[in-house]
Amino acid sequence: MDIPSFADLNLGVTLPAVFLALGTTVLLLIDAFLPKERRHLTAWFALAGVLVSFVLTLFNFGSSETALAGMFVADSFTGFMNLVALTAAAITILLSIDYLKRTGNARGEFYSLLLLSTAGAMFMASANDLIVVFVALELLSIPLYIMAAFRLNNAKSEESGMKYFILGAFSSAFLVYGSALIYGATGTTNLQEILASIGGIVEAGSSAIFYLVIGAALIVVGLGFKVAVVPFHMWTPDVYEGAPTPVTAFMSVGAKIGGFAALLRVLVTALPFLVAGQTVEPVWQNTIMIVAALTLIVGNFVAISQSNIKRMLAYSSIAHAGYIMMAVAAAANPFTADFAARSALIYLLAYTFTNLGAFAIALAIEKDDGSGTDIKDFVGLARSKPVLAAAMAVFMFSLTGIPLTAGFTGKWFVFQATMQAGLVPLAVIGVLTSVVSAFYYVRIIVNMYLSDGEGDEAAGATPLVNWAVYISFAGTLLLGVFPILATNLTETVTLLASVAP
Amino acid sequence: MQSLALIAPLIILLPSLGTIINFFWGPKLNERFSSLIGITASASTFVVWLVLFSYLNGNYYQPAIVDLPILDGWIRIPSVGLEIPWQQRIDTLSVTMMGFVTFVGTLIHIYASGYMHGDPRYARFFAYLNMFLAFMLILVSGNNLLMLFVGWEGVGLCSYLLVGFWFDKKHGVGLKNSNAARKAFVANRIGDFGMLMAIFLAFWTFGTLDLYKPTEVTNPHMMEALASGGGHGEEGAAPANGAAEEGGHGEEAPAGEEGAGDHTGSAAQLVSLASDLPIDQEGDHGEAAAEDHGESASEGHAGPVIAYTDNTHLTFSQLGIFAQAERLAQLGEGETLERGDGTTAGRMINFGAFELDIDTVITLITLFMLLGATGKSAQIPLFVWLPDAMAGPTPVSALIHAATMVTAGVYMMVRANSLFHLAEFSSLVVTIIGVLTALSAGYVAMGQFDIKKVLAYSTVSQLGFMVAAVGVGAYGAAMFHMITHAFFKALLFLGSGSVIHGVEHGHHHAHEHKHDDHGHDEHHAETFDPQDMRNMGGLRRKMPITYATYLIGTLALAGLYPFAGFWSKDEILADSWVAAIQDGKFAGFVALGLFVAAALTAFYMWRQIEMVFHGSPRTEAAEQASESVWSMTVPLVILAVLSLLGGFLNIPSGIGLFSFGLQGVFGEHTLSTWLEYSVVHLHVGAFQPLIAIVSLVLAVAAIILANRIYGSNKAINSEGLDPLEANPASRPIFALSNARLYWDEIYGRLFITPFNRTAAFLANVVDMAFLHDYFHDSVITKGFNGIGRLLSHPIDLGIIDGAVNGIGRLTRWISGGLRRTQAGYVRVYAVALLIGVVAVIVFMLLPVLQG
Amino acid sequence: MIEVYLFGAVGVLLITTAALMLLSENAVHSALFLIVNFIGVALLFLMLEAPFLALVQIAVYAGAIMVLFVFVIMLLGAEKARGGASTRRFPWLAPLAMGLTVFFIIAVGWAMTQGQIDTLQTPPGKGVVRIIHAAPEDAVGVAQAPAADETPAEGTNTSAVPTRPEIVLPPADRVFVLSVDGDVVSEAFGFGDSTAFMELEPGSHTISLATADGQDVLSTELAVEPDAVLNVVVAGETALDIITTPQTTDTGLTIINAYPSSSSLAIGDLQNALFDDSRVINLVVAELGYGEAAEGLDYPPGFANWIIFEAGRVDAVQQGNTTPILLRFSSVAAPAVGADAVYVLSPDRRPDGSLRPIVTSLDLYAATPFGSPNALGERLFAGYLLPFQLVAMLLLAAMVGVIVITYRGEHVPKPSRTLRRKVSRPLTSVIANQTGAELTSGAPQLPERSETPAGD
Amino acid sequence: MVPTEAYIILSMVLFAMGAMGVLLRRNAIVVFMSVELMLNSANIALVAFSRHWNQADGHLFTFFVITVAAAEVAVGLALIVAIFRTKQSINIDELHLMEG
Repeated sequence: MDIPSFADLNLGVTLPAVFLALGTTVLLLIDAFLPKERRHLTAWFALAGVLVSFVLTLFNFGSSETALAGMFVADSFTGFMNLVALTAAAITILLSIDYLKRTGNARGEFYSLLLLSTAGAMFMASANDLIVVFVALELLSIPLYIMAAFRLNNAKSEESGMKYFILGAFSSAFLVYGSALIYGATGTTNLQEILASIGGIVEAGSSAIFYLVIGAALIVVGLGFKVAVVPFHMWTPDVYEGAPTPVTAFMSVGAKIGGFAALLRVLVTALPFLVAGQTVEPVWQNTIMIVAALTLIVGNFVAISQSNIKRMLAYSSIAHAGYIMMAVAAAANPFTADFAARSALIYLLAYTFTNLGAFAIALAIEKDDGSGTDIKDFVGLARSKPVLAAAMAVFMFSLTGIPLTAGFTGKWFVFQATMQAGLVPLAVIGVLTSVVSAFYYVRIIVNMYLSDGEGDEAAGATPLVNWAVYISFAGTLLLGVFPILATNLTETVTLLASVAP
Repeated sequence: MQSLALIAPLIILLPSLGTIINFFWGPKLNERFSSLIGITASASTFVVWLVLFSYLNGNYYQPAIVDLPILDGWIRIPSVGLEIPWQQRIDTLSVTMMGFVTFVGTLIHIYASGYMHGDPRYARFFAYLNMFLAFMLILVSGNNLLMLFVGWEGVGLCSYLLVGFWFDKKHGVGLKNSNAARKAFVANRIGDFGMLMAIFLAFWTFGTLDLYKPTEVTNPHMMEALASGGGHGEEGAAPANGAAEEGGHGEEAPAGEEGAGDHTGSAAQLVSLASDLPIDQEGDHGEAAAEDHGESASEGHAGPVIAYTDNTHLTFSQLGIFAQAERLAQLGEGETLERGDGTTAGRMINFGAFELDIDTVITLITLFMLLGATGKSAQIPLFVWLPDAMAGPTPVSALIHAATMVTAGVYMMVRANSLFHLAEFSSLVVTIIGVLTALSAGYVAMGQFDIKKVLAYSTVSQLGFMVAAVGVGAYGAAMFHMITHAFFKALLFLGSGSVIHGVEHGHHHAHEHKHDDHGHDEHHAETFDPQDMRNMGGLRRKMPITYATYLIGTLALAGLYPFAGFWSKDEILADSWVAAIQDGKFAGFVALGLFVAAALTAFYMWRQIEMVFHGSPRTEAAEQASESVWSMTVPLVILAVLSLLGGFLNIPSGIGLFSFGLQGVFGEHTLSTWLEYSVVHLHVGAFQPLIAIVSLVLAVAAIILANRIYGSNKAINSEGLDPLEANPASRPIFALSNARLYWDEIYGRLFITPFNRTAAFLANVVDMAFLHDYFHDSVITKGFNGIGRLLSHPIDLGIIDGAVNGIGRLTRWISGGLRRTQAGYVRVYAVALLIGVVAVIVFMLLPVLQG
Repeated sequence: MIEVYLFGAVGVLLITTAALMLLSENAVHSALFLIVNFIGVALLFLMLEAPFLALVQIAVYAGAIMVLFVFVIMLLGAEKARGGASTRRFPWLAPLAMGLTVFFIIAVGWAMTQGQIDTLQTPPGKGVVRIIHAAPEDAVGVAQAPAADETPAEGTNTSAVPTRPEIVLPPADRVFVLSVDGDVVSEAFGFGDSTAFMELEPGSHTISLATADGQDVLSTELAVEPDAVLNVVVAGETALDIITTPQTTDTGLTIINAYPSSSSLAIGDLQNALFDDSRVINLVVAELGYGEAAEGLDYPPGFANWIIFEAGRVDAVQQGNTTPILLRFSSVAAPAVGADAVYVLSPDRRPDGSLRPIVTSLDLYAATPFGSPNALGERLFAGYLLPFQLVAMLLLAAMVGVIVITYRGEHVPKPSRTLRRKVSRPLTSVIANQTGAELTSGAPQLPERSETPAGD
Repeated sequence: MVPTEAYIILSMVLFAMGAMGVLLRRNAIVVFMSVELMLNSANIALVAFSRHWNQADGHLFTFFVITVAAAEVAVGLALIVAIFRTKQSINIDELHLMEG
């Protein structure tokens, strides 16, 4: 085999992710060599890195190329996911700076870990090979495990890191085994080549289909754990509650970006024709549908009885994973696959802005010792911090899916895709559960606006946090009022290879 | 002339601007300035409306569709054919709605500037009111279902914010207010579910959400009339010569004729009228059409020339949802239609797993729309929120919960008249729901003591009239009643606000408190309810203007000749009669139940007059009450005039002496003819003397009866009881009414108990199979105890706040059960994960095994 | 058969040790059983022709990871799980877990046995072809005049080459552009070069050589059978020609005869007898016809001292007759066992115009042996660059993480089960606050402790 | 020659045993060991498939799995050490500060 030349690697299109990953090493060095009183600059370097990567992504946007021996795809899907992931990272950095300082955890390694995790999500979005999916997933997860346990000497934080880690390692073992089985059935780990050989297997009625199906099931398990869908969701509330709030915020978005990107890539690009017997749609469609329905129901219902805002948002994030899962189910239909993928992307973007905004406000009213995350703590916020309260209300409306907010845009597209794919019952469940979700989101608004009580002074609402809120707020409204901004970006997204069985 | 319509976006923009100013800078402004901004924004929408109105009159009532210039498409994904532009539809129906929304809205803004004086969140209030206007105008002017839905949700949101506006009132009142707000929100969300489903179904079926496409002819029938007659209506009654209802109409007619003369033979001109994408571009399309159809567009014709009088030249996919539905419904078995993009459409609509006939689909869509309308327009079964919503400030009750927002459901159904026309079954359901609502709400209104609650139930009842009218196909009558109702119900609400204000004032006065903080300070109000009619009486002399206007409103609502209510209610009854007798529709017979509702209306309204204004004051507060400030009384007077005259908008034909010859001034069927340009299946009925007399007699009899019972200072007896309540014979009737038909409690029994049982079952199953040891105690023991308690006190626990909160509680209960699986132990989570693994594998293998 | 027994034995060992690991109460015992288990896995790897991975398995898993485990166990003194009855919380969990896993094994195992693995065949395999340039410059360059004569004859001589342009090439241009089916494979394909094995679909392919300015030198059709492995040698006495030889194994020394002569050639090894006349010849290849290849030769590494002579004349050569000897070839570095090398015998023109064979030894990228470190290394740095780098980042993250997690701040709190809140005020003021007594007056004031922890 | 299925079934049994270990053992370190066992069994499958297809991709996958496992172990053991310092216990059943 030839050692590929530098030009063959086509590194140009990998720049956004590669820059971020390499920048991390530099960042570690910067942090190590900065004088102690200048250490706070690390965060700004990290932010600069994110912005550079963002710009690089924009420059590369719309290309459609592979790189690094076919293991890396740079297309609109990747580009959009990168933008979402980088936005999440940037907002998280804004949230972290003051939070870490006031809780006594300000250490520069945090930002390196955050960037590594972001890079992991970006690599997952551009993975074109099961091996890359696995390794990038670990690159996404391991920093998250560490960041979850980031609080010094805090039993809750350590516990949440530990729980996340044990279950995460457990589930990634399933992912590896699933990949192994798919490799066994097709003899390759490259997604396109898997697709190419599936045609033959299905056509010949070969019983290798068993390997494929079980492999696909295990991959769904492994990735389903990352994006927290029922029944792989149990870790979410505990981990979200225990982890430092900025980490929770990032986790709720970053892990979903990576997980759903990989899920869509693997299921839609590699396994769209995994059919058997009389079925027309791929065999994973039914499973994904059931998972989506369960996720919607459990997430939305259990969220109602939560009294801690972080736990409530954890269940809400489970529920939103369910909505994106609806899009994945819709992507099983080759005719709606691309539209479904686009709707998932738009949903993710909408969810990113809204959820980070909500977490930003939860973080603002959190006390230095980690208390103050109860829903009761929102009482009277409209009087003490009217701007924050108004923003929170918009975020809650957006999570509920009220029109002219990003949440509605996302829901609209996802429901549309689901209906177009003919999954009417699933769409009905989606709409009904979003009605249910009004119960717990509105409760926050009621607490803020309509309840007697002294408002929290929101000690955490430093200028940086406020900026994070403003950015999320602007994103939420912009995407709600001008959905065309997002639809234009996703216009060229296509996951379905042109190979048919 | 066409470019006039281009200012349509302003009608949304201006109140939005007002909202932004008042929301962000309001707290820094003083009251006068805040209210000035609010009123200006609102009044300017009315000015915009005048322009739009004159535009329609100058263009032969041809609809215009206006794109927002800065928004290049709204939601657009060409690759999947998803195209939902932000377009406003300016046609007679939407302009009618805009008309009374902006007009009543402006009056109420003025009124509120006095009413809300002294409130700490004065500016916020105006911001919300303006925001409401903006959303309401989006709702009525949107040219697609999604815009309609945006407005729909938006007005719901504003309603929520405004109902809970006084959330910080002390002594638990604030809590009640916020609960009412939440109830309204959640009930509306249930209705919204229906709307969303209807929208999705419509999109699935028709591939578009546009009501009518820009190139489309709305009402072929009227277009033909225009093309041939050259007048403004087929009746030739020359409404153009009539005096203007709101002004502008009269001077419009000559302009129209002049225009017609100028453009004789110019088909391009008129095609572009019907099809202007942005209106001012009458470029290629119009000219091409002129060439193609120049010959057929008769030369030298005197009247205006219409190139297309129907939609036959358009392919299927160039039509909006309504025309598409009609074409599909006309198809025979197995026939197909060219869509225009190479595909075909047939009667059977494919839903993935199954197929449905187009009739079934339309029925489903209309039923879902009905569900949406029951939420927004407060019909059975979702009406429970509206009476509670009276917790909001009175201007809100008048504007949102009487005149405008609650009519959105009716508007939407009238807009979708093509669909309801095709769906006989749905129409029947609509009628039944409307009549039942009208009857039960009218009955309940009889037994209330809260002045605003009476009006609230009356609103529900009148909305029932309108819904029933839609059901029997009397779309014009529904719209007519909506307009007159907006006038007199707004009048009544504002009047009641004036009364409350006066009584409260009197209360302050009586207790010798300082006068200047008369706002909404509740510090001595715990024992005194200024809204309770038992605390009033004899206000006639204290508040003469309020009394006079209130009386006019009452007579109009009761349907006495010649007040506005008489004409509109009569038209609904007459149309039902025609539907029943001439067309033999079952729905028509059902609608005859409205006679009873009409009698009830007269009864409870007169009861209110007697309790509030007649007799002698029963409390000190009533004794000391005084007339309100001018900013509150002026709107009352204006609305009173309209309540008196509004009925002449739509004088029926064949009326004879009844009209005083006013049809010479107003014309006959002015409103119906005008609406006919956009409401395809509008029914223009003739006068039914018998119906008019019967209803009039019923109303008068009811008033006399009420006067007998409550008149001459007997309204409330010495024990504070209603005469009906005091009389043992009528006590059960009154008690049932006073208890609001036990509606909330029935909800409780119907939904909450079974749901609780299910929840308990689920919890047990989950428990036994999954976490037996861990939460044996907490679920089995406590759970059964809890269920036992729930069952033994069904009303006590979940239902105090009515069904909606009850369902909320239930969901919370289920949620609590599910939540217990979250034990906090890693190994349990891992087991759940493994169960998931096995389940996923089995599910994925199943199809392989079956194959 | 022995392999099956071995597999059985290792399988039993693996399952037993895994079970014992699960059942041992003592964590150290568990760790030791797991080490044995890992060594068993390494044995399996050996059986599966993955020697390198077997070593990695032992070194990394048994060596590094498990040592880390044991170290942590001993460090924490946590060899036995703590807690008695209170932690035996889920008696139902064991049967449920057991049931689930058994179900898992049965369901998946059943499904897998449904799928005969032998049915998992690749679609008709691609042929693998490498192209070798073994035409010395001299051999082609001088041939201008005779080439004109031989043109008609050539059509019959090598049917694979229908027409061949007669081109006189200056020596510098004997570096060609090689393309297969129009796709350029090498821009500078010179004497002694060879391509990597290329996968080609079964069927006919066009191989062409052209000069840098685009002039076609040679264009020929090549038929590729499914799963065939071919050496395509570009050689030629007067003009370029193509010789294809199949290859079945891919290790060891391959010798290809591209020397056009009527007789076959033989190769003998004189061993160390450079100048010795005794001529004890070990035959390396007894007979090799034109266009044939001898492959998989197991030749001892070191010094090679070969003679190439006409086949069948060993005796004559041994007796000192030098006539049959066409070439003496000495090389210090003969190929090592197991490594891949190709020697091509190609025609070279002596100054007098006569031909002699020369040996071109090619520096080849052959298909490396399955499972060898070479094979893995090559792929790792070529095709798997991305995951390789990602793993590097991952290890970096883990390293940073270990530092972050085990960092305790500047003070070590007393171990306790409950959360403690830091007291940020001096004790005196706390007491003063609680008792209302004015303790601070007169008492020496403690310095306020800095709130900022280290590390930022 | 032992058929590939035999290796796969052996690996699956080991995988299931590893999963059982995660579910049943309370000692966090042993839980990690069980996860390692699961990853190893996946390795067996990968190498077996690799031989079946006669190509190195499976080997490389194995290589990456081993490396990732090493990284995971490092982080996991660090977490154990940290938790042990706080709680004096590595029993994962004692990790339930948060629930519901």
